Amino acid sequence: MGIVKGDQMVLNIGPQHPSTHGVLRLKVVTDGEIVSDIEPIIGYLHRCFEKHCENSTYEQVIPFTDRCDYIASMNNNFGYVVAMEKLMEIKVPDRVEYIRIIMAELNRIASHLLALGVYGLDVGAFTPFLYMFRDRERILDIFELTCGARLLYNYMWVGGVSHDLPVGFVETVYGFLDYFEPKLKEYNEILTYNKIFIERTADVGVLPPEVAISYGVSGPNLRGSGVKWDLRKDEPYSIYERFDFDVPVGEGTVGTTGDCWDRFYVRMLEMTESAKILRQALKDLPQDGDVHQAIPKKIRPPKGSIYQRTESPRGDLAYYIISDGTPQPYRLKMRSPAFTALSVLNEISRGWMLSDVIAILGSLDIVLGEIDR
Amino acid sequence: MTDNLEQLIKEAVEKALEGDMDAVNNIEDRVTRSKAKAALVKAKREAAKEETEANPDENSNDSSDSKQDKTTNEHIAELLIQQFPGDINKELSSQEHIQIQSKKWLVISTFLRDDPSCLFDSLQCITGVDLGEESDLEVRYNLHSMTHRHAVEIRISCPRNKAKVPSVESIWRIGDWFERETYDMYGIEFEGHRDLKRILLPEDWEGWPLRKDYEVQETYHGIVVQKVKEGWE
Amino acid sequence: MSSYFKNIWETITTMMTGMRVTLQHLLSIRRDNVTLQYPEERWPRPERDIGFDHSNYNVIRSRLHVDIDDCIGCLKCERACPVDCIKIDTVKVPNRGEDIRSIGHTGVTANGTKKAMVVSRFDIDMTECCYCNLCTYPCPEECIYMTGGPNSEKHEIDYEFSEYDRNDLIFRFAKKVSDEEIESATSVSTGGES
Amino acid sequence: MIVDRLIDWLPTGVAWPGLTFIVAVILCAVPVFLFIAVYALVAIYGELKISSFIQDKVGPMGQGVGLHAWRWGLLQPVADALKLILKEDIIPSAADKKLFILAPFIVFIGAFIAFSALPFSQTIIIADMNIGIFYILAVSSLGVIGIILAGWSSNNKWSLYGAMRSAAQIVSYEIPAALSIVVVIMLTSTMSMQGIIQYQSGLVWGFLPNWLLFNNPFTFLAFIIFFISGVAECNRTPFDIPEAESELVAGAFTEYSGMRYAFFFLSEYANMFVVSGVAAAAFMGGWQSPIPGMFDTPGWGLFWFMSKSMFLIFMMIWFRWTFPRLRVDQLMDVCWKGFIPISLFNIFGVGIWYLLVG
Repeated sequence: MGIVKGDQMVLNIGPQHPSTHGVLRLKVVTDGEIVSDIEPIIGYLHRCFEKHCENSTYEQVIPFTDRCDYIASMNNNFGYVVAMEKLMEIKVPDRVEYIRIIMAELNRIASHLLALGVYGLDVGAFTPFLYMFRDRERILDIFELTCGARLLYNYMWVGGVSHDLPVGFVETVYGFLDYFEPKLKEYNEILTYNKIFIERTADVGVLPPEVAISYGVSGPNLRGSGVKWDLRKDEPYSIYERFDFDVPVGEGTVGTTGDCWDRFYVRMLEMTESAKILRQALKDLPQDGDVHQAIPKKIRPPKGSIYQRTESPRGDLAYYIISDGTPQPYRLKMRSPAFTALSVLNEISRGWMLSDVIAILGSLDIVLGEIDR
Repeated sequence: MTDNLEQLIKEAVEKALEGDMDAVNNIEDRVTRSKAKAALVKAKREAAKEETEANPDENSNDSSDSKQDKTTNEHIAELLIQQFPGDINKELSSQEHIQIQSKKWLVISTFLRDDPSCLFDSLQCITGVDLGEESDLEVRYNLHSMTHRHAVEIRISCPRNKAKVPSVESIWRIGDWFERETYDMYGIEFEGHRDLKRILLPEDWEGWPLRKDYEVQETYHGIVVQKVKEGWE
Repeated sequence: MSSYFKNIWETITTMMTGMRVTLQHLLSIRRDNVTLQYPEERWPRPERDIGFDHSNYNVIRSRLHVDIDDCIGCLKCERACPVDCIKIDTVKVPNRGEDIRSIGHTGVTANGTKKAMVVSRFDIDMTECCYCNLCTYPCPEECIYMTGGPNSEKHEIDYEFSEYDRNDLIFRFAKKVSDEEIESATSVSTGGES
Repeated sequence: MIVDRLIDWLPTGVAWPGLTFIVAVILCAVPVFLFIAVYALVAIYGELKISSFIQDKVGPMGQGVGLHAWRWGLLQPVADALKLILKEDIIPSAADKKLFILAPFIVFIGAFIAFSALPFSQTIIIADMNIGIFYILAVSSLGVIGIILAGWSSNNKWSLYGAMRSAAQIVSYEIPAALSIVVVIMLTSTMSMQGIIQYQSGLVWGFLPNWLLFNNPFTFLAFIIFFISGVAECNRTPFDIPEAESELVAGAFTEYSGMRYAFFFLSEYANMFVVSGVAAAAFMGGWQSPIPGMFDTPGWGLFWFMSKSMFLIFMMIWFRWTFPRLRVDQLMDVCWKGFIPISLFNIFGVGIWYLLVG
């Protein structure tokens, strides 16, 4: 490609564009349809998360973490509270741990559903997007039932969760799983195995494992490149070591390992694994126990710092918290997985066409709220 | 009567400070109880003040049950000391992190990535820290090895007015954006970075927002930055 | 050559599969329909009790409400708010726990706490509220809470809180009173008694 | 046909022999325009409803009084059309104003004049030309000029991309479409639309209506290729790359708004009808009844033609809401490496079939 070099044209994709997944601007240098350079320009959604945190108490940080990755708020809460509990050496009751796992995995499914659906939209298929939103809605209903919020939960607190599970929760989730698992087949039929979809995604935007690691790409994007690395399995936090699940990796089924289709399909398989974890967690969920028991009266961690990594749906979400003994964090840094994923875009989409850039960007599953913080 | 009450309050506050809130809550008289609570708050505030005043600079907490393999950490510290004597600050390093001088950071990072016993192939995070308005700035690198599955934290401090650290963008590609972010927030210059400019903030922003002595600019492009909400006061 | 025909075959079969799925949905719309005809039908709000001791209200976070008669002006909610959308001013009353009728001040809360303050201002800016619920937990009198749900019989506010003017979304719960008003009110009331 | 009759019926002006012709043409054009407008409303409503049903929702369901409401949202497309008409007409200051204004009309004219050769029934056809099908193929590619003009005059990079893609696409897909029509012309040995339809009367294989679609395997293939190329010519998914919303925002039409945008919209739907109409006439027997010998009055003829066309339009809508979009080079691949070789082979095959079977 690119044998004939014509005049190059600079094209601004965004900040307002249907498929930049938020307020992102891509400065694309194109030669006809072929892209020769991309510079992502971010920061349109910068909300001073870290500065805010330095000026609010540890409890008040939790609503802010919600708003970073607003697609998977539970997982963001989870990462933060795990880090805080480690810093404060709090042992949380078993019931709380199980509730958190259930919520995190439900939110992982919801987040992947959105990622996959929107990816379908990026390559032009409208209907799978609505099917997946329909099922995501059911998960949001479960969250609403539990904590009253549908998107920004502020559900997990340091030492516990804000509300105990409602009556009939377990049956609701079982009902959802029974409904959801057959639907995966339908998604595959309508989108994953569709020849046009495979043509659009296979062999496109191949991300080799070494490049992925060097760029700090993590989560499903890294696994799509064939690296079997999942923090839930490899550095288990919370009680993930109690569950039996697989870590799906991309195998290059229809193209090269690490292409867009692999990243897409890894997410599809991960939903099955999350469902598996959910079933185990629901089975073992302790029947009683106060979810507020371990919540400290005053959150004032000892001096020190902690770097805690957790596996959010987008990958390796880490919090670096420095405490100076006051009720406010001295410094709080969030290592967001989408940030690193976006930085690899230039590397893997050079030489592809304009339409492929959209497909590659979609397959990286970025959330601008988390990139810009 | 008043002496008695004061005595009661004092006792209750002491008990409460030890964690027994019932002592305060069980006081029958409402006025006395509120007085006791007020005294308790005062006592707590003073305690906190003392704590913070005593040691504004924070150190790492050694007691945490961190999952990091401490022996690995120490092992790498030893290795680095062997390899680069004089560039590792032994006094400031602890079991959890290694404090190094900024001069040879590029060489050390190459070593950390390539040495068969280290193989830190992924840079997890770069965190800038302001150690206080009078103190230095610090850059913290969290490294992780996919092969050996161990992690290490490297800290490099640099003076506030001449903050310069060698760039590791060529070692770990993600260093590019992380360094730009740290530059954006702290004004730490990473020498050798190809394209060091602001990433999250607009390019014409003034000041380094996450430094502790940062002051918000009063106007930005003619827009007055409001300190108090309109119609609120 | 064989891959050429295999390609065509795969294209046809997978596309037919996709079309079968959509046709199934097209034909079974009566069963699968998920649309809610909004103004006519409403989503049933999940009904449940929340944790702690707040036994009578729901988890749904729709809008903050304050039972101002129960508020003792302790400012805990104001401090808990991460976005500073609550603003409270208080004025000390001369006699604790005493009703001041002329300014509509009730002396004792529903929990039996005697109030030491007149809440002269209790503003919540719902345009800024982030619905985190953090203000409702520290309240000692349980007088600030999120509404929507079973309590809608008690409070006829529901989850459609749209307003035409942005300023209407600043909820002012307390009646504005000044020090002098309280002073004059109390002196009048005591004068009346004596 | 209608034009001829009108010319006969109108009093012939001695001084202005051309005047009668012009009056007759205008008299024909008005009902065609009205037909397109009404059909477009129906098609948009159908598209809304079918897409909604496919996606498990109910689509427009306004109830009560008001234009956009009525029952089952029946007036939704009317309200949409009114909204588009009443909207502000924005012409970007950097645009080439004359071309910008001209473009939507060219696109619409391309679709509009093709209607004059569409055989709605035995008697309803504006002009039964002896080169009818050739004429339709020729004029329906006029639209591409309008799209290029629109893209160029908008002075917008997205529009330019869309226009260039569209030009490449429409020009390419003309070829397989025309080659498939060659198959029809070979068998029927006429280019007149009515002639082609009349050829398809009677039975084939003993029980099927003698539609070219069922005539032999090669014609069946030709039908598929013609129809899919037609979908591509209408710029509909999976071939909607000129206006690929997730890549090019709205392609060539990015800068258009209000009435001008409505014209593009209208011509898209009109084009759909032309493609479906030609496919129905050339391959599905046009106004011929599916049961030969029954229901073959002109009234029924109109019904059969419309229902066949509408079925094909339904197929297009069904495609659109099922498939992802192809990439621009893959689109060309499908055309040049897929459809054109197969159509060429098809012509050959039909020739042999004709020779052997008769």
